[in-house]
Amino acid sequence: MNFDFSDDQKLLQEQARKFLTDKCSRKLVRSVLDNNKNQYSKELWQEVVNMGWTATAIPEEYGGLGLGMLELCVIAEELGRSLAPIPFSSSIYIFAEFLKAYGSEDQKKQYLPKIASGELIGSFAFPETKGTPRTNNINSKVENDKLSGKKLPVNDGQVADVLIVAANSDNNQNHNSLSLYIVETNQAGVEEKLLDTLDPTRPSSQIEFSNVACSVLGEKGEGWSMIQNILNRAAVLFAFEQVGGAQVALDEAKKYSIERYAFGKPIGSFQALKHKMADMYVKNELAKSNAYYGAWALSTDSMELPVAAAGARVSATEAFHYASKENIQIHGGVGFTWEYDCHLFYRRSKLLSLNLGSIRKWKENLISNLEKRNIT
Amino acid sequence: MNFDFSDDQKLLQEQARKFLTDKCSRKLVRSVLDNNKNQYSKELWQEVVNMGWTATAIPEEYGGLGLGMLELCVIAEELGRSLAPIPFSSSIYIFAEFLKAYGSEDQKKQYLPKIASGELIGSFAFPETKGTPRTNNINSKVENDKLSGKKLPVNDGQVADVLIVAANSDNNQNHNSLSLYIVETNQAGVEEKLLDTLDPTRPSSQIEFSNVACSVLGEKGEGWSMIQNILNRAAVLFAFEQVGGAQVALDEAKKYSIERYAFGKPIGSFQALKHKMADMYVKNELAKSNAYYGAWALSTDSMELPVAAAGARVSATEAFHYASKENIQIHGGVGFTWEYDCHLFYRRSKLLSLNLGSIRKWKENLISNLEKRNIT
Amino acid sequence: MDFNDNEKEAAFRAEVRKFLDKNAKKRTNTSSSSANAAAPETLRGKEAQVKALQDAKNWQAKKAEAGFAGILWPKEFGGFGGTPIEQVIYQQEELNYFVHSGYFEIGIGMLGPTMMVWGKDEDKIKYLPKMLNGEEIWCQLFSEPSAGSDLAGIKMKAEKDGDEWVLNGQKVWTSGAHFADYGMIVARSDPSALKHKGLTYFFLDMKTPGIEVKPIEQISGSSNFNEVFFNDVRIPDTQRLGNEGDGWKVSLTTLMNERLAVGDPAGLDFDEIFEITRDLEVEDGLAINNSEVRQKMADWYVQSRGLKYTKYRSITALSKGQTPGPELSISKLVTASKMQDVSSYALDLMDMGGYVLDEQNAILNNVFQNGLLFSTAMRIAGGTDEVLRNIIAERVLGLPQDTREDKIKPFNELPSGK
Amino acid sequence: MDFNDNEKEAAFRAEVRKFLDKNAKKRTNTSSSSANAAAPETLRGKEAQVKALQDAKNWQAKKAEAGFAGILWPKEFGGFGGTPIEQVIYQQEELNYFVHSGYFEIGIGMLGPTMMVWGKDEDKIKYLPKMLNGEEIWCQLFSEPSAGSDLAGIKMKAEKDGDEWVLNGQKVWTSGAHFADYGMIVARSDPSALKHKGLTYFFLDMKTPGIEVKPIEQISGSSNFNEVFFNDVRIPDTQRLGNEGDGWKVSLTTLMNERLAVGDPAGLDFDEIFEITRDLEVEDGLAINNSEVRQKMADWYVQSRGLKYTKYRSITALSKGQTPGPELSISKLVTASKMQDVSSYALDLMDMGGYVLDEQNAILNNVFQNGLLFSTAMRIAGGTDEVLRNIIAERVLGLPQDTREDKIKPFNELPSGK
Repeated sequence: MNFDFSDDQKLLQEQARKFLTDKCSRKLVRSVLDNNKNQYSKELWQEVVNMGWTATAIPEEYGGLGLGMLELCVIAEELGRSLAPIPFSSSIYIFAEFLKAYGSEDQKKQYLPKIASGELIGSFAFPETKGTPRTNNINSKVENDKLSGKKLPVNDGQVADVLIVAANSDNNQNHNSLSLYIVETNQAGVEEKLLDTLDPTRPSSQIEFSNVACSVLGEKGEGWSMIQNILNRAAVLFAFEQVGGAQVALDEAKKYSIERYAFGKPIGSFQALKHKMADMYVKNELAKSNAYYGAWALSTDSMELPVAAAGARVSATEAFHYASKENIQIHGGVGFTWEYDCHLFYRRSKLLSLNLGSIRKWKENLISNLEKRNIT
Repeated sequence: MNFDFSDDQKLLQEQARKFLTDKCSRKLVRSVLDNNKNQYSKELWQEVVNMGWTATAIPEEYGGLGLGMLELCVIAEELGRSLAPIPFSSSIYIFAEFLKAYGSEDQKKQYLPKIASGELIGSFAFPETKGTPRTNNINSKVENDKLSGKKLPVNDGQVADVLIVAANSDNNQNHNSLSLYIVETNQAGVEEKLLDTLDPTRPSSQIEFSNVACSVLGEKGEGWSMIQNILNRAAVLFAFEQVGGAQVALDEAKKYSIERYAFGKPIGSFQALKHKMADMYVKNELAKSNAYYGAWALSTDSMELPVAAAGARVSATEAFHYASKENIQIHGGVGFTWEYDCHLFYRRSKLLSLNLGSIRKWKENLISNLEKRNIT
Repeated sequence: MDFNDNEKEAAFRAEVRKFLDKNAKKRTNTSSSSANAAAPETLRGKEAQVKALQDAKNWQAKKAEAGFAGILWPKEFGGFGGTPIEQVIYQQEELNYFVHSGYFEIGIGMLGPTMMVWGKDEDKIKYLPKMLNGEEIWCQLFSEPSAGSDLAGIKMKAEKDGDEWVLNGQKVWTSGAHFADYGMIVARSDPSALKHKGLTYFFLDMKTPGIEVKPIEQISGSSNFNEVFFNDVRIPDTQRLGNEGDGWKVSLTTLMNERLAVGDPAGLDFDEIFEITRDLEVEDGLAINNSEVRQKMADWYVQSRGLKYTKYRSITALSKGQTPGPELSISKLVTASKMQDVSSYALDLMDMGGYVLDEQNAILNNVFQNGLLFSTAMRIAGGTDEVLRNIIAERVLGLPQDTREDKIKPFNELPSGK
Repeated sequence: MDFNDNEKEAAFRAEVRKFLDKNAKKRTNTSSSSANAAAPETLRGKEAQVKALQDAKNWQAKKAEAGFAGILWPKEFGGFGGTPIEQVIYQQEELNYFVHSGYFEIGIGMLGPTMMVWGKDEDKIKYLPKMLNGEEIWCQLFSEPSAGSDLAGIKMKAEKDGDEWVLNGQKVWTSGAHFADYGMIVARSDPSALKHKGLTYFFLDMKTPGIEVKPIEQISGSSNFNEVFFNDVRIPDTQRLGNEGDGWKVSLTTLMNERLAVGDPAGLDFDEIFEITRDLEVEDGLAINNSEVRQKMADWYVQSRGLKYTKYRSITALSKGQTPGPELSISKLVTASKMQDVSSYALDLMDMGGYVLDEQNAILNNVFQNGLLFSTAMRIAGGTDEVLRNIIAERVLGLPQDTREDKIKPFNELPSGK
């Protein structure tokens, strides 16, 4: 039994933590929070690119480092801890994974090296309305090889150079034939509008397409299953970000509760808060363990991935939600002020929990995949 | 605003509490618990009959006292507090209400006076299998005016002289034509078998019918809606029993936590237990308020009854479940011994919560009735 | 068991309605107003705030003229000399109109009664009428950075200098300090005394030199509260209420009146979430047809209505001249977490788009997105969840207090941390 | 990241399997066995109990002969001299066979090691071999009516009388006292000392006159625990372990070994409830097709597997020679409440018939009905939910202990209540 990261991976973690403590201060996070016209921290992005993180899991033949998904998990946890305000998840966990899995040789050559080098930022444009994306509420479509439609929210849409867009394909208006298209945003007919959201440190946009050029990704009509697969892969990485965030939320609650006194003693000595933090700890440990299992399934391309990813996602979403909201509660009055950092975690928690689809949807995924597994 | 019982009703409550403190000791409850061949406490039943409680809400013309449903609510709360091991709910909340609502003049005359005087005990035989009773799993049927089928569990079935039985009617095998029949148990072809259950202080039986005489109650084919209506009415009364039980569970937890010391102080001074009891209190108060609303709807025959009854039922079920399980927890080691009384409440809580259908089903009832109300 | 007023109450209600109909504009839709309540006032912009305050003052003056400004105040101070149930009836009715009395609640509800008990006659005559008619607004300067849940942990220094007191320190969470004309304040006059014994209570003019008010920015974007800094603020000893060292006792008069001053917790509830389940699609169709959604809705319905009927029970008690029950202590405790849970769940139903705040696209005017943020404050301000559970456990259930070393040692020997 | 043994572990596992295959009968279906685990042993009837004990003793003798009885014990006492990971591997493998080692766990896991540290050489030689081979069973006499969560609150009197000690008082929650040959006991030798300072530790023969064992009937119908009464029980001073007044220190040796002695919490879990959702009908058809049921299943799956993978992480730590993490403290905390919730929910799915215990009709051998009762004990025995949360908060997270007056006052001056 070696259900742990390797020594090399642990070294990477240590370096990453040190690096981000240094380069991704709360001041830097707040520079995006307070002015989300900044959209993301360009300095940090450049530093992260310089560290090679964007190249981590991209094969060497496409300009990457050719490391495994476990290394990416390690980085994800640290990015989650530091609340990094950069479009890493959109470009690396999602866009690059779509390309790696379904891109043609030409598409891979065209995009992956620039994604790895940070020259290009990618993202994914999927939902069009509030509510769960379903076959009947995706109306974007491709006619005569031109895409039209309106997507929102597109996380990191305002900084994305290239997008994967889910749309109805041209040869079939049947809604079961969702297809994926690669679309460059630097062309006429693409209009972006920055949205107000709950987490301005990771902004999102509305993007409208009017007859724009696009190239199909993978098989036409296979969009749903490709999306499901990539969301499963991304879910494990998101889970590590969530686990990272949840751990820091607990750490900060703990620290504050030891330093803060009321009724002549540290508030951390009151059972109500102690037990709350014990509950945070339990949820965090379970989430971490479920995330590890997801990492194993992801890194070994196991058949277990759909179940493992959903389990990791559900557990991590719950842990981060609980830790970030109760961290505010433990801070008391200062907890809900703009000045203290508690809300940064609370905002990020909700963003991450919705970004790949809500916890309800992932619970549903988990059970349907368990049913499938039981049948086979 | 006078959202409270009247002074007369409060006097009744006071008398009932005093009476049951006196007549329904824990020792008496345990005499049925420890030997459920006793089936119920005949002494207590006789005392309760002598007090006129069985006659409370039965019209004077049928030998009752002709008081209102609010008086019955008051009595129900006290029976719940004292864990009375008698078939009061089956005979009065359910059987008598069926007769009052749907009985023919002859049927009322035949049964209600004897129910009021306690001579006869009635009950209701509905489910036939584990899982929610549905149109497709009620197989009892009446052919040529004779009933055949197997029912379980029938609460108080072993002591019931007369039953309302849900069965498919003879003129129509269509499962949507469920009908209700009155069946006397003192006839050949009725076989009862006492079941082991979680709450031996309120025993249940399996009852098998083989071609037995029966008389139809109300309209043939209208069984489902009659059942729904009577279950709604009974739900309010059950809610009062549950609220009563929940309050005593909290009282006993409180008492123990003040008397019991650990680490040099009463365990009731530890925040973890204090907050647990505060939560019990909150649930109990909400349940009580919802039960009051149910009582109002019941006593005024309001259109609100289906919503009010479901709300009362859901709230009371939750409160009693929580109070009875955490009462054990607060008692620590002695809490899960046979010797202490905590388990009596825990058992009764689960019995009452399942007896009229699970909380899931009542939540579903609540929402469908809210939807209906919104449409009209 | 009925929901009707008794005769005296019905007459009073009719009188109130007559006054309101004549002088204020009636709301048409109460549900949307409750949804908007979660969007805090200060989001409305500076100019609108100034106008709202002036409107409120005009309204308050009218109320005072008609005798409705202080239902519970004795007639000698311009009050109605009424009963708690009449207070409730007035509030119920006023809620149906587009008027706002929130600015005056702390003054009329808590500080006025404190002045009545502890003030000198000339001060009562000087201050109470203007407090009542809205001409002068009062704020309550109690909480401090180190005195939140532990309210007696006040550090604000009050040092006597001849006939004056010099105040130094900081207050925080002061509602309305930025528009208040006067304030009541508790400060520590003897740090070597026991915690609850070394306090003294004063009132003061908020324009006294040395007072600086700074709004606190909340995560919901609003600033309902202020920090108030005191630098050598000098006030005459005549503005002391109660004896030196009796500040805690005087504070209790203020706090005991809190119950009646605090209104309903604002905000979104069952009705709002139930509404959106009939529009939003989840994985298998309309949310309201999904059984998990339905079960959750039932939970919140039961909580929401349970609180409503608990309130009916309290009002009944008031109507009979009894002390109201536990309503207030459980109401905020349940409501705040419910709001947080409902908000979070609503966003989950909106799925990938749930975090968007854009006005054109968001549902019910962003009530759930705002609620997610606002509810965090609600679980803390005015007594944290934990404090409320303690209050229920100790005051309602009579469970023993924990050992309190801070009650037996001199204040300046207690460890105090951050 | 993989789930395989390293080379040394694989070799050990092969050796264990060989031994087990040769000497014991393999289980075929692990899922139903775990379901049965919730039905407590003592439900099986007297005769079956006697047979089970004898079977276990025979098995223990075989294990001792093969060297597997005490994996962690040093070779000099007949142990295997192994590592914690080898202990885990042995336990994992043994679980697949129809054998039972539970009777000896407390002795070999906790009391033996205490004897090794604190006992005299002649006693080690006399007692340890028979403890190991199952010939003599030991029990642990620590808890008392007034010393449960507060374990040091022991009142059992130990009074010195020449070369003997006289014990008077009561122990409780003593597993196996009714079949144990020997016991280890802590008693209060100096009530005027501080709580943790006035204790002394002994071992004794359970047949010593004056000892009376009474089984405790639990609500689940089983009697896993006993009350043990001591009336003028005289034991020689030679049976003292550690110095007079050092009883707490010696107890800590016993308790520190608890972690490794305690196995998996028995019981029903996700798999059992998932199984029945595919058979039971709820209001709209098969339970598994109902979305509320599905969401609940997901919650329990994630908890259940989260615990499993947490255990994998602990085993990994052991395998690397590190101290295992927090596994034990969170495992029982989560498992006990999960069992209670799963049981209660399963009965809800069975609806009106859920409370029936009849064997022919009930589902999965009444596992959920039993679980509803048994889980109440599980949340308390071996550390209540509250104690476990304290342990996590203080020992894992390093949060400050609450003020403990009972640590600074003489024991006989502490209030003690009921």
